[in-house]
Amino acid sequence: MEHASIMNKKRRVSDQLLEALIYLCAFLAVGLLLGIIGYVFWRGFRTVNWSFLVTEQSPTKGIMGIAGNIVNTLYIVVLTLLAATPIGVGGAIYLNEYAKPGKFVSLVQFTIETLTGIPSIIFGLFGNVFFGKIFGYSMLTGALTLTIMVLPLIARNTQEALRTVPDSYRSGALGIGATKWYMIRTILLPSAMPGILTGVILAIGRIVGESAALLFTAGSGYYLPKGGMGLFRKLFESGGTMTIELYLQMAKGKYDVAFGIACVLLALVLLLNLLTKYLAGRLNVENRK
Amino acid sequence: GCGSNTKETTAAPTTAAPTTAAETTKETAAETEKTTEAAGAELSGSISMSGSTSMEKFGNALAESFMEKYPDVTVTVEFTGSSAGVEAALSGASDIGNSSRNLKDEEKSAGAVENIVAIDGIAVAVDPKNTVTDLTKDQLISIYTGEVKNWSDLGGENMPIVVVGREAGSGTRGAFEEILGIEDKCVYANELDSTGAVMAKVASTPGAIGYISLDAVDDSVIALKLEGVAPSAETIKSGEYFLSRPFVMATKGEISEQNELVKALFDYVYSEEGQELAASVGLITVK
Amino acid sequence: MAEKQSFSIKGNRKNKALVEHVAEAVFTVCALLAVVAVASITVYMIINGTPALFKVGIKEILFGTVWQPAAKDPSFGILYVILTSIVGTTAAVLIGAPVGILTAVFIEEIASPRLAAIVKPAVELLAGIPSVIYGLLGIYLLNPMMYKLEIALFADAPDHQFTGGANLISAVIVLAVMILPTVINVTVSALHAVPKQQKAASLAMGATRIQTIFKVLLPSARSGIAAAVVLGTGRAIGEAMAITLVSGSSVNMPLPFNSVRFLTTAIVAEMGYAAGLHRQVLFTIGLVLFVFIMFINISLTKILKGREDS
Amino acid sequence: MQDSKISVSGLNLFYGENHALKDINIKIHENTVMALIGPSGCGKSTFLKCLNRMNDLVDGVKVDGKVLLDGEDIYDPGVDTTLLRKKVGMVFQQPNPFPMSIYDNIAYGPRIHGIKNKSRLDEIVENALKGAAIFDEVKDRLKAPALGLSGGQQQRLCIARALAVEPEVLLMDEPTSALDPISTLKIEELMNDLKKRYTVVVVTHNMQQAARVSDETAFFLLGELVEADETMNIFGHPKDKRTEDYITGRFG
Amino acid sequence: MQDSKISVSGLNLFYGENHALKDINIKIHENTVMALIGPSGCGKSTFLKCLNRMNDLVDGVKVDGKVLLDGEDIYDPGVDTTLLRKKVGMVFQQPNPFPMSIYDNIAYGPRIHGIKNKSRLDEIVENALKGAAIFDEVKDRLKAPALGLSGGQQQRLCIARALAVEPEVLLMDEPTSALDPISTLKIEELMNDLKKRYTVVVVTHNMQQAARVSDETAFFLLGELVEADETMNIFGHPKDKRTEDYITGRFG
Ligand SMILES: Nc1ncnc2c1ncn2[C@@H]1O[C@H](COP(=O)(O)OP(=O)(O)OP(=O)(O)O)[C@@H](O)[C@H]1O
Ligand SMILES: Nc1ncnc2c1ncn2[C@@H]1O[C@H](COP(=O)(O)OP(=O)(O)OP(=O)(O)O)[C@@H](O)[C@H]1O
Ligand SMILES: [Mg+2]
Ligand SMILES: [Mg+2]
Ligand SMILES: O=P([O-])([O-])[O-]
Repeated sequence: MEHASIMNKKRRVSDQLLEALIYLCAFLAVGLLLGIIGYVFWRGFRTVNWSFLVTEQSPTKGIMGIAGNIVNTLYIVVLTLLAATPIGVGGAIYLNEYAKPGKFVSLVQFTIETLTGIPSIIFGLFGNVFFGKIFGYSMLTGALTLTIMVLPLIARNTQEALRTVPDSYRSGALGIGATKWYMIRTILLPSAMPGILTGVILAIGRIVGESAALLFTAGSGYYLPKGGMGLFRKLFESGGTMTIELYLQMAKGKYDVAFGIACVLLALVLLLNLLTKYLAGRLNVENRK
Repeated sequence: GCGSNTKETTAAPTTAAPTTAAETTKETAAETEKTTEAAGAELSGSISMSGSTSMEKFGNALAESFMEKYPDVTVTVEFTGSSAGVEAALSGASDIGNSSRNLKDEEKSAGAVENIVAIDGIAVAVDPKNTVTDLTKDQLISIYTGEVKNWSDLGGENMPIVVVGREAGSGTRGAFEEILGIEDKCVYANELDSTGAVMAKVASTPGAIGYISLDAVDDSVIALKLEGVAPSAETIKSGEYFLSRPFVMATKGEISEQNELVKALFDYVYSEEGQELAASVGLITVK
Repeated sequence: MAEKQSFSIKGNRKNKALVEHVAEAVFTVCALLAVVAVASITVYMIINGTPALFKVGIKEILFGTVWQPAAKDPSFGILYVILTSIVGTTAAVLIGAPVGILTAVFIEEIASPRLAAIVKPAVELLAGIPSVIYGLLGIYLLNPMMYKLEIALFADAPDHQFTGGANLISAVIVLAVMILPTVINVTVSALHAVPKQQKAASLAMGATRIQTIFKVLLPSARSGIAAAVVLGTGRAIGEAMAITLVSGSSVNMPLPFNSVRFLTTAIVAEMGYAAGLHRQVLFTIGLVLFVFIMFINISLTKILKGREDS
Repeated sequence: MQDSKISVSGLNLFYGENHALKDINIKIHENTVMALIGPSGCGKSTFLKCLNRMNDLVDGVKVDGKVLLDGEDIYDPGVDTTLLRKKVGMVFQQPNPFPMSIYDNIAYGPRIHGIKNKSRLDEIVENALKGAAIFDEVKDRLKAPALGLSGGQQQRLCIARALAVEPEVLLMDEPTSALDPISTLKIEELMNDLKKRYTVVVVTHNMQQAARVSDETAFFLLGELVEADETMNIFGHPKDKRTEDYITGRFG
Repeated sequence: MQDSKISVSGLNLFYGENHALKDINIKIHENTVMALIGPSGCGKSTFLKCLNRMNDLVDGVKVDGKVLLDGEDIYDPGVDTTLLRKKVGMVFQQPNPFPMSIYDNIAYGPRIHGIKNKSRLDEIVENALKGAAIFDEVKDRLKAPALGLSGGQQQRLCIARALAVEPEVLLMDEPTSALDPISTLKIEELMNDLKKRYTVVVVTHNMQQAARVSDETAFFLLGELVEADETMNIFGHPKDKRTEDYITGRFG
């Protein structure tokens, strides 16, 4: 029997071309993306200093600071989550724990999927005419609009988290006479908490980065609220988040300021990202035990 | 060729309106001046304005100085374009709609009241390196209608013209096209939605031309002379510089029908202090 | 054993039942709210978007090419706007998807574990970057470069309208870069889900690593990759603020060096001031966008369902 | 023989179309251990779950017939299932402690039923852990997470958790099948102990276990109750041919 | 005895710190079936993968020693692993057809190695399917997806797929452990058939199977090759005490 030798190392041109292509694309994509981060930090770094972060903008005095925008960002995040978290978590609990499979459940599931895909400019258009008619350009208009937008994010993550809670916990609790709501409160929600928090953080990321849906609902004010009443009044006043201010400064060609804000935003996104990673880890460990 | 009549038609309201507005508000100003002085410090709440991006400088200055005077009041200003402002005032989304043009008849019949607070010029800006410094009205028209596409045809370098304009709802655009008689005939290469965006684009693009509020012009761009006249408060007042329009703070219903805060704001605008403020940002006062 | 006190199992169930019923009702309402939200958006879009179609005429709107909504004799043709969104999104996906997919291949199959452990989280991080930042870089870096290119290319074309670099290509590039993280992340998980034995089987037959990637791994992961591309498409077609300035925002034919307006940027540009019929037409634009998105969503659901089934 | 604690008559159960329990009639006596045996899928678990209405949680279940507990029909609309389940506790095949401390696991049930007093809870926890023969092993780490215990300890913890609500009947579905032989032995001893105070019903696949721990045995086949009698009789002189075949390993 | 097709000498393999194969010396003869047996974790799979360098794919593996295939050292830097693996085919424990049609599964290998001609491919596919004794069952649905076949058919498909590249050696890692008895029988018959043309090395956990199908058997324990000899000798008169203990079921 004639044996083929294995010592004849061949070079396949097509393989090498394709491999080169993969390297090229990876280099391009990763280089580009890392370049973006690097460039933004490098370009924005000099603008960011303590007074940039803690002073209020005053165009007449020529002072540029984003304190008002930072407060607005926090304000709208809190306001939106206050509305979206209970609704999102509640809806997920309904879907996972109460609903019997059927038309209604598939309808809710479908609408949640759909909400995920709707572009933010549509939310902006809708919020502008729907809530804006009543509340004008205000934090409230913005928060109500964003509530609808981030609802699916929280609902889906909660659903995922509830799914990972073993059924044996449920029957265990019910088997000793717990009512369903008691069981949900004491067993399910604590077990699903890291997942819920992950959803909440993703929602924060989305709110922080949002522009189209906010510019036409919450507007672009940059003042700090004045005192305790001011904080309440803020509800009905316009306020721009950092991302909105970034957009406006960039439109005006004030690139130094724009990159400065971009730099702060990137840092924030990085932080939120690390937080999600940490929580995801927690969720896994719980399951492994 | 139709430029000369438009000059008159726009000039008429700009001069007529302020007088009426000033008259009507004179009494209200006089009578509320006392009340505001008495109750002044106690005013609290918020006022929302939105509209003209040309009025950004004025609007911000007004808001800031008003808030300095009344520390417990917040004035927020959105810069969304003139038509958007009037629309917001009409729908109640804002207390005041800023407009950098006269109100249209439809807007007036829908209940908007035209309160002219200042007069502003429209500067035609080019990037600082452009060698052309002066255009005739006809040259300007031919640029914006797309007949002339290179600066060399206008005595400049061989450089393409990048025609930058504003979105359809802009007051600046409305006034500009109306004065030049080229409504709906312009061929824009960029339709940007704020004064700042136009200026930024012009500043960063060799060969670009754009129209912006005169008070917004800074040294990143050059404001062209038109028919040999440089834009300034004097030339606009005298009518030599033909591109000008009013700054309007439109309300739904008369000022007297507005809430205390809004009334106080208008009192302030029409007060000496307020008009000084307008002058300080490069506007022509109406009082 | 009679001394043991046995209690009845009937009794104070009313109170408890009340709490239970309230809880269930609250959760049901929460779920209903989600439905109401979507329903109201959908219904609102349709109610506000369809009248203009009939007032202006379906043909005049969808196939008209003149967009002069504020003119004395207004004209509401959005054909160029629709085409721009289609052409722009398609081009962005045609550029972004292959690069993204091959990058995912690199991360999952080619890169050493140590390199992959750096690159993968970096790309995940990038998915969270606000899209205006991409727009900022587009306007600050890309537009000036495009203008140089434009001047060089059209030096002898007297009829060309110069845009200063704010054109379709700039917008497409911004979109392509913006969807990269999405495409990469989803493709990486799709590749990761391919059973390891398939890779082993191919290699054991004497296939090279590259052959294995292109002949086995990518085909096996195709439904996941399709989902990645569809998600990227959805993101690209829905983006507004990042490209409104970069694209120049004039209504024109979607040619590479034309300044163009997308469905999204058309809404951004005129939402504030549109009233009456003009506003209704904006809702029509929104409706067209909505239809595109629904189409994309439904195909995504189909793809994901198909994957579950197989 | 004692009173019958539970008396089932004409019980039928359907999972949708599937007739899973067919006309079951049986009496379970107080303070005895009853074993349920039969091949996989014959309905043992289903029957067990009928006794504390855990089947209510399954969609599309239809139950028909009477289950009397101390003379009260547990399927009566007036029944409060939480009270029922307090009275009829359950232990599952897989140990399923909650992701909380050992103490909180045991105190979970009493707290549900309104006991808040700390020293009262401490007492209950201690008694329950003693009752499930695990107190000595965990008494020093009551605050430690329950998931850190071994499988056998977890199962006894679950039994303790069931005991803490002071049930009168204890249902156990293959409580030892996931455990090693030593843990199994401990739990079998425990059952013997428990029957002094509780009525125990236990499902098992292990014939020897049934013979060892139970006083009475019921043999199920294809949803039918073939035979229920004293354990000695079932394993000694079964009346039904099918029971004999099953016990001698001819099928199942 | 025939020539030795494969000759292994002084083979050591480390997974990082873990010394998984310890100084293995063995000869595998042409056109025979060699069975590898031994308790779980003893290194059977690892050894098998050394023979076609599939271990290259695992990170942190260090191989040391000589594996000669037809006199050529397969760990020589000049070796083209694709040629090596074409020559030394492999079948895995879990059937792993590609998610494509039956035809494309079989044609996959030939196409990789440059065969494009349609009629030539048809012929190869038919021969391979016949060689794996599955042709009759699938000949009418070659375009159907391979994942639609039963487990046993999938495994024979995988064997056919390996045969299609015309290997000289066939490595099989527990090829029947995931299969039902009837499919197992078919594959055992197939092995007997295959050895006429191929050298077969098969890992099995099933002692009876080793005895039935193999000519020679190698017994591994804790990474060491304890004994390799004709199958009759291994099962009849093992030389090593440990082999005897294992074969008689005393451990493993
Ligand atoms: N939730 C359910 N939905 C539908 N059918 C079910 C359900 N649970 C059990 N069944 C069916 O009811 C019958 C009896 O099941 P059951 O679990 O009671 O058997 P079993 O005797 O406990 O078996 P095993 O010994 O395997 O636990 C089976 O045919 C089973 O398929
Ligand atoms: N990829 C790997 N990385 C690290 N160690 C490994 C790897 N694969 C196997 N091992 C270790 O090498 C030793 C031999 O494993 P191998 O899989 O060869 O055993 P085996 O005899 O095939 O066992 P089985 O009968 O269970 O398949 C084991 O200790 C195993 O843990
Ligand atoms: Mg069972
Ligand atoms: Mg193995
Ligand atoms: O002042 P405008 O922004 O409307 O041009």
